[in-house]
Amino acid sequence: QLGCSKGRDTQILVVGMELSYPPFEMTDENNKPTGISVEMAQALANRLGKTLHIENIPFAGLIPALKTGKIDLIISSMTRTEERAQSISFSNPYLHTGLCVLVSKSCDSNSITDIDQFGAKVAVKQGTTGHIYANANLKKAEILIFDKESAASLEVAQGKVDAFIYDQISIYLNWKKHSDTTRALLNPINSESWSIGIRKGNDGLATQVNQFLADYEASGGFDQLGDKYLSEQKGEFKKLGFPFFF
Amino acid sequence: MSRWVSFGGAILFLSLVFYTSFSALEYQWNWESALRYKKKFADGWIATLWISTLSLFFAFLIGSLATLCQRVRIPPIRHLSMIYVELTRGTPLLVQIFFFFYVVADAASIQNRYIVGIAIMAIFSGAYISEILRAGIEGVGKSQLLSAKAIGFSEYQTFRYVIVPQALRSSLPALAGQTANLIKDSSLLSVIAISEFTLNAQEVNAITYSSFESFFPLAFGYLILTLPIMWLSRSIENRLRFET
Amino acid sequence: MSRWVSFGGAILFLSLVFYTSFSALEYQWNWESALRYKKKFADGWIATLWISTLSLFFAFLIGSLATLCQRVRIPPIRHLSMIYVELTRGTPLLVQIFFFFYVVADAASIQNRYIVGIAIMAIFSGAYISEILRAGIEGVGKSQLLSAKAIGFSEYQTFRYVIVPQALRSSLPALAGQTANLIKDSSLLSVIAISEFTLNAQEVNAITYSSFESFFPLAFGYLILTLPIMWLSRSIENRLRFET
Amino acid sequence: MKLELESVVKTYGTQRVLDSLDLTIEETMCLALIGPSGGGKSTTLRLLAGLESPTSGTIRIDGNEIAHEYRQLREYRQRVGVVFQAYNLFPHFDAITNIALPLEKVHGYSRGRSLEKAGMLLEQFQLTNHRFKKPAELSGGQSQRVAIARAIAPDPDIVILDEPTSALDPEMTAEVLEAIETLIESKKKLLIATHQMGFAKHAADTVAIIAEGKLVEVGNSSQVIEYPRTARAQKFLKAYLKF
Amino acid sequence: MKLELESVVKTYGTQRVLDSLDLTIEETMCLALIGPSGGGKSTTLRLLAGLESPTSGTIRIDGNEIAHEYRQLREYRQRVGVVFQAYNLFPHFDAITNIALPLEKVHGYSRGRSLEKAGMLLEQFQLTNHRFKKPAELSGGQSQRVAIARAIAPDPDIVILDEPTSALDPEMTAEVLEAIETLIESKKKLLIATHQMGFAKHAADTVAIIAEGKLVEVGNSSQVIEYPRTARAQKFLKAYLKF
Ligand SMILES: Nc1ncnc2c1ncn2[C@@H]1O[C@H](COP(=O)(O)OP(=O)(O)OP(=O)(O)O)[C@@H](O)[C@H]1O
Ligand SMILES: Nc1ncnc2c1ncn2[C@@H]1O[C@H](COP(=O)(O)OP(=O)(O)OP(=O)(O)O)[C@@H](O)[C@H]1O
Ligand SMILES: [Mg+2]
Ligand SMILES: [Mg+2]
Repeated sequence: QLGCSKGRDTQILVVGMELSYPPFEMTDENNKPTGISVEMAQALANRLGKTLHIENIPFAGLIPALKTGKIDLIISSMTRTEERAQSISFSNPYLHTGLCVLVSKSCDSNSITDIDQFGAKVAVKQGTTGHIYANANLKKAEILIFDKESAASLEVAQGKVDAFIYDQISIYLNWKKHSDTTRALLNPINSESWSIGIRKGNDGLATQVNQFLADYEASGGFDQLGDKYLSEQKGEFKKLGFPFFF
Repeated sequence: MSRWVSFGGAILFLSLVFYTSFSALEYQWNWESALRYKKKFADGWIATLWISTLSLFFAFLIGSLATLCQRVRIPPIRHLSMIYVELTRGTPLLVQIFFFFYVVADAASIQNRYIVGIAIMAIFSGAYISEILRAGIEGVGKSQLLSAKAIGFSEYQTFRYVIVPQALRSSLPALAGQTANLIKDSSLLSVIAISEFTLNAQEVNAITYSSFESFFPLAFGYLILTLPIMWLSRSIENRLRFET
Repeated sequence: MSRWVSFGGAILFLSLVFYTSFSALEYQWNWESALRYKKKFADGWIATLWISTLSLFFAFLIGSLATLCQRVRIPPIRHLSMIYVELTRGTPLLVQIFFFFYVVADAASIQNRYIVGIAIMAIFSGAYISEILRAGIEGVGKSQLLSAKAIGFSEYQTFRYVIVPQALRSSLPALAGQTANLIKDSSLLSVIAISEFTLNAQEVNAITYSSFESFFPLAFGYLILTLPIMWLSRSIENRLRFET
Repeated sequence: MKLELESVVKTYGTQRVLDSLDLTIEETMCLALIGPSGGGKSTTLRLLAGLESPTSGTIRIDGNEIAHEYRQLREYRQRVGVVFQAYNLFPHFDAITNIALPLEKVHGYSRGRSLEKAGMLLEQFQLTNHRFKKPAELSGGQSQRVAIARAIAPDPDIVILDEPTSALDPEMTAEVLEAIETLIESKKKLLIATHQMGFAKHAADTVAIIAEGKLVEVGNSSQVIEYPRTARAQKFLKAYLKF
Repeated sequence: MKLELESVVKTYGTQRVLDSLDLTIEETMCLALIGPSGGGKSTTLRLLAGLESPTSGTIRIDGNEIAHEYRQLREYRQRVGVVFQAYNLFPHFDAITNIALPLEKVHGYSRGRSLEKAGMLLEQFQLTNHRFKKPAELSGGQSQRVAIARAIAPDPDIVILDEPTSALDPEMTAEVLEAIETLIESKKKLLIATHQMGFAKHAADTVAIIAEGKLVEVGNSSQVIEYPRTARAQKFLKAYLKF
């Protein structure tokens, strides 16, 4: 049982991701998967000498799919957390980032602790680390849980909620979309790291994945991807003086 | 007596199917962590109960009104009501929720998401109910309407004493089905962060990284809401039964 | 003629309501980027069309079978079919999708998610269809059945020439509604990564960071599928009309 | 009652069911319409009851045209009692409710009085034992009697009976005949369609023969039935006279 | 035909509609059931047609008990033609299809021959112009004639007619009488319920009076109708004889 599950072609590497998280996981105009994670997965498949097959699965469905053997790996900008680690194994981290906050123009607070007041409303996306962070750290504000990122940012834009906690890159992009009505607090409020998800007990594959990540890092693979997909953001973050990954 | 034996047998058979399916699954059950969040389930269930009850009430109001409008002699009103019914039945609830909450309610400065959510569900289900009622009403025989006229019934009395009781019998199963649908569809309100049953269950799923554990309470919780409605409907249906 | 004027007026009125609502919204429209993904919309739409068509076919099959089973004289079969109908109508589709895909299909080693998806939709809608048909059949008058007996019709002939045509007329609107529901509900299959219309539209939303742009093609795409069904149903309904 | 039908036409689809029917009767207490099946009797009665309107032509009763306007029409219908050929009872109400409900809802009787009146009529027609049966549980003749009771219960000015004794045995027919005589005595006006010539002769003072949507002959009832003048009437009545 | 009903009971709910009915007729070609409305005529005919089974008691026709088993029962029903008191036509088929469909589907006629036969019968009953009308568009008497045509179309051995002329004028009644005579000549067996004593006298050789679910009197038709022996029969027929 090495990197494969019952009844499937062992020469295919099935990677699950939710293709709605640009620029990491998305599709191009021709409905082909594309993005940083996709290229990474391709490189990994090449390294393993297998054909890559990408399964587009909603974020909440990724772990069940992995656990029931429908996919071999999760590469979907997934943060390693303790709870998740009880269900599945994780590779070594390959990217470090942090949560940021999008606030509405009318809100004059400058940190999440200022926002955490009675009567305040904070939006998070269901199942994300922002959701977990809010559950653990916000004591007074009401937490509203959204399925869709676009809904959460629209709520901030329309002033229906005060803040939206999500990762740096998404907050930045959402702010760009609603620049008239929102403000982005891009200073990370915590730090977290993304890892590749592997089914528990599939240790052979885990070793291979970790080796791959180390080599990929060393050969500058991540930097190239950063330049290809995130050059504008990189420059912008430098200008604003906030830390940025890649 | 033998009815119950057969019923029990059927249930036993189904349970067996479920059981073998689940045991074929290599899955590490993790009930404790799901159980820890029982308050979350309860809160969501109660929210769903409230939202459904209120929506249902208004859905029947709107549905009846739309049906009446389609019988009115003023063409624009009739057509407006027809367009409402077809547009609403023809488009996904998800789109309607987004549209009403972020566009219409925003333009009307209604902020309370529960009010808007109930309104959306009522409008959505109202269209289905209207169509069901229309069909029921049109199924009432002409000779019955002639008889009502001959007796001197007013239009309202004809409606009340002839059309409704006869249409109800044929519409009841569909109405019960629509009610069950409303209850279940209200879970889509989670997209505007209304913390109802499904959202809360999925949240538990997300938090505890379980996959199936919260689906059992979820299925069970909805069954508690929907089964009585279907049973009630069947029993009323039996009571309304008459031969033509 | 005046019918079209009134109809146009109604549509104009609705458009006005939409327009004012949208213009109250401070939103930067970004149609180009949504438009760039038109292939994605098209692919999803076609997937939904296929899935719905096939599911619909099997749903009718299953629904009719379940209805027949409920008329069979062997109690366990009758009860099994009843439990199927009530359990399926009573629980959320989402739960059923998860259960069938990750548990039953897994145990049966069916890997193709499209096959499983179509099966799930067929089983789900089949329960609703069965209930609609049951109600229609039970609505057929006893005197008609007596007449069929007197003529010497077999049970099948009675069913084919008396029950079906009379039940169909009263069931048709509900069946059309259920068909529209099936088409729209198939969007829930996105949770098992079936890339259908709603999923693709939402992905475009996410990828382009837009909120509303993809909802217009979404609503429109579903209307193209559902409206013809409703119109067809109404026209058949009119042709089947007879007085009792 | 004075009755004037002037070139009344009624078409269903392409068929002229009443084909320019002219019928004037200066004075009648009870008019019987007879004629071959499909001739247009039931249609004429529906027009007279204000339940349908003629495609063209005018109908006047005692000089007044039957109203077109909804309110007046409803008022007129409340003064008319109708027994349909197919009875048209409400299948979801039992016999007594079929009779009592219109009394209560249309004619302002109290619940108690309407039930009392319905009970009396049911007794008169020997239906007391069947008062809680729904129409589907009644025999043909029982249904017909309930329909008659429903029509005469509110004491209407005009009673329209479409073959009111077709399902009744001679005993019950005599009973209905008696009821009709009582109605005539209390100055009600009656319009009856029937195939039973004996019944027509006994009940009606005037008889009109309608065939193929046209008036064939009209006049004093026994005279028309026993000594018809026109060839068509003679042909129609030959079969009856033969028995 | 030999007919034996032995203490036949039929109850609906709590009501004993047939209350231990005993009726033996050694030989009859055409039996008429008469009696007061609600007496149990239609119920008796439904039992004889094999459409319902008695609560208790036995029914034998020519010595054979009516089958209980589905296949035999269906076979029996195919040899019986029934006209219901309320016609029970199929409302979703037009007149000609109502007649032709059973011929085609039950009796193995080709489509063409079944339509031809249906057309002939419609012509016999003067319904050719109305053959494409649905039952709701037919007059009462037209529906009744379609029902008669439907019943006799497949040439059944036994024809059961429940008040087959109640909605028919004398002319058409004579027509039906003729049809019945033709049936008798071709050795069909007829069972008729009727309220028209004249019709019973002409059509039937034997008459049975049924009242309150019991047999009152049975015998030769004109004898029973004109000289009833029992008090109950005399009372019932008094009204008829008075006309
Ligand atoms: N809705 C309808 N559509 C088409 N034709 C109709 C309709 N109603 C009645 N007719 C036709 O109108 C004619 C007259 O019908 P009507 O019921 O008035 O006859 P009638 O004199 O009462 O006959 P009967 O003695 O058989 O009751 C018939 O030929 C009948 O077929
Ligand atoms: N389904 C039923 N439920 C209850 N009672 C019924 C039912 N069918 C018939 N009856 C009763 O049975 C009795 C006999 O009915 P049946 O129809 O046989 O009478 P009939 O002799 O044909 O009368 P008619 O001359 O009025 O047609 C009636 O009192 C009737 O009310
Ligand atoms: Mg008539
Ligand atoms: Mg009868």
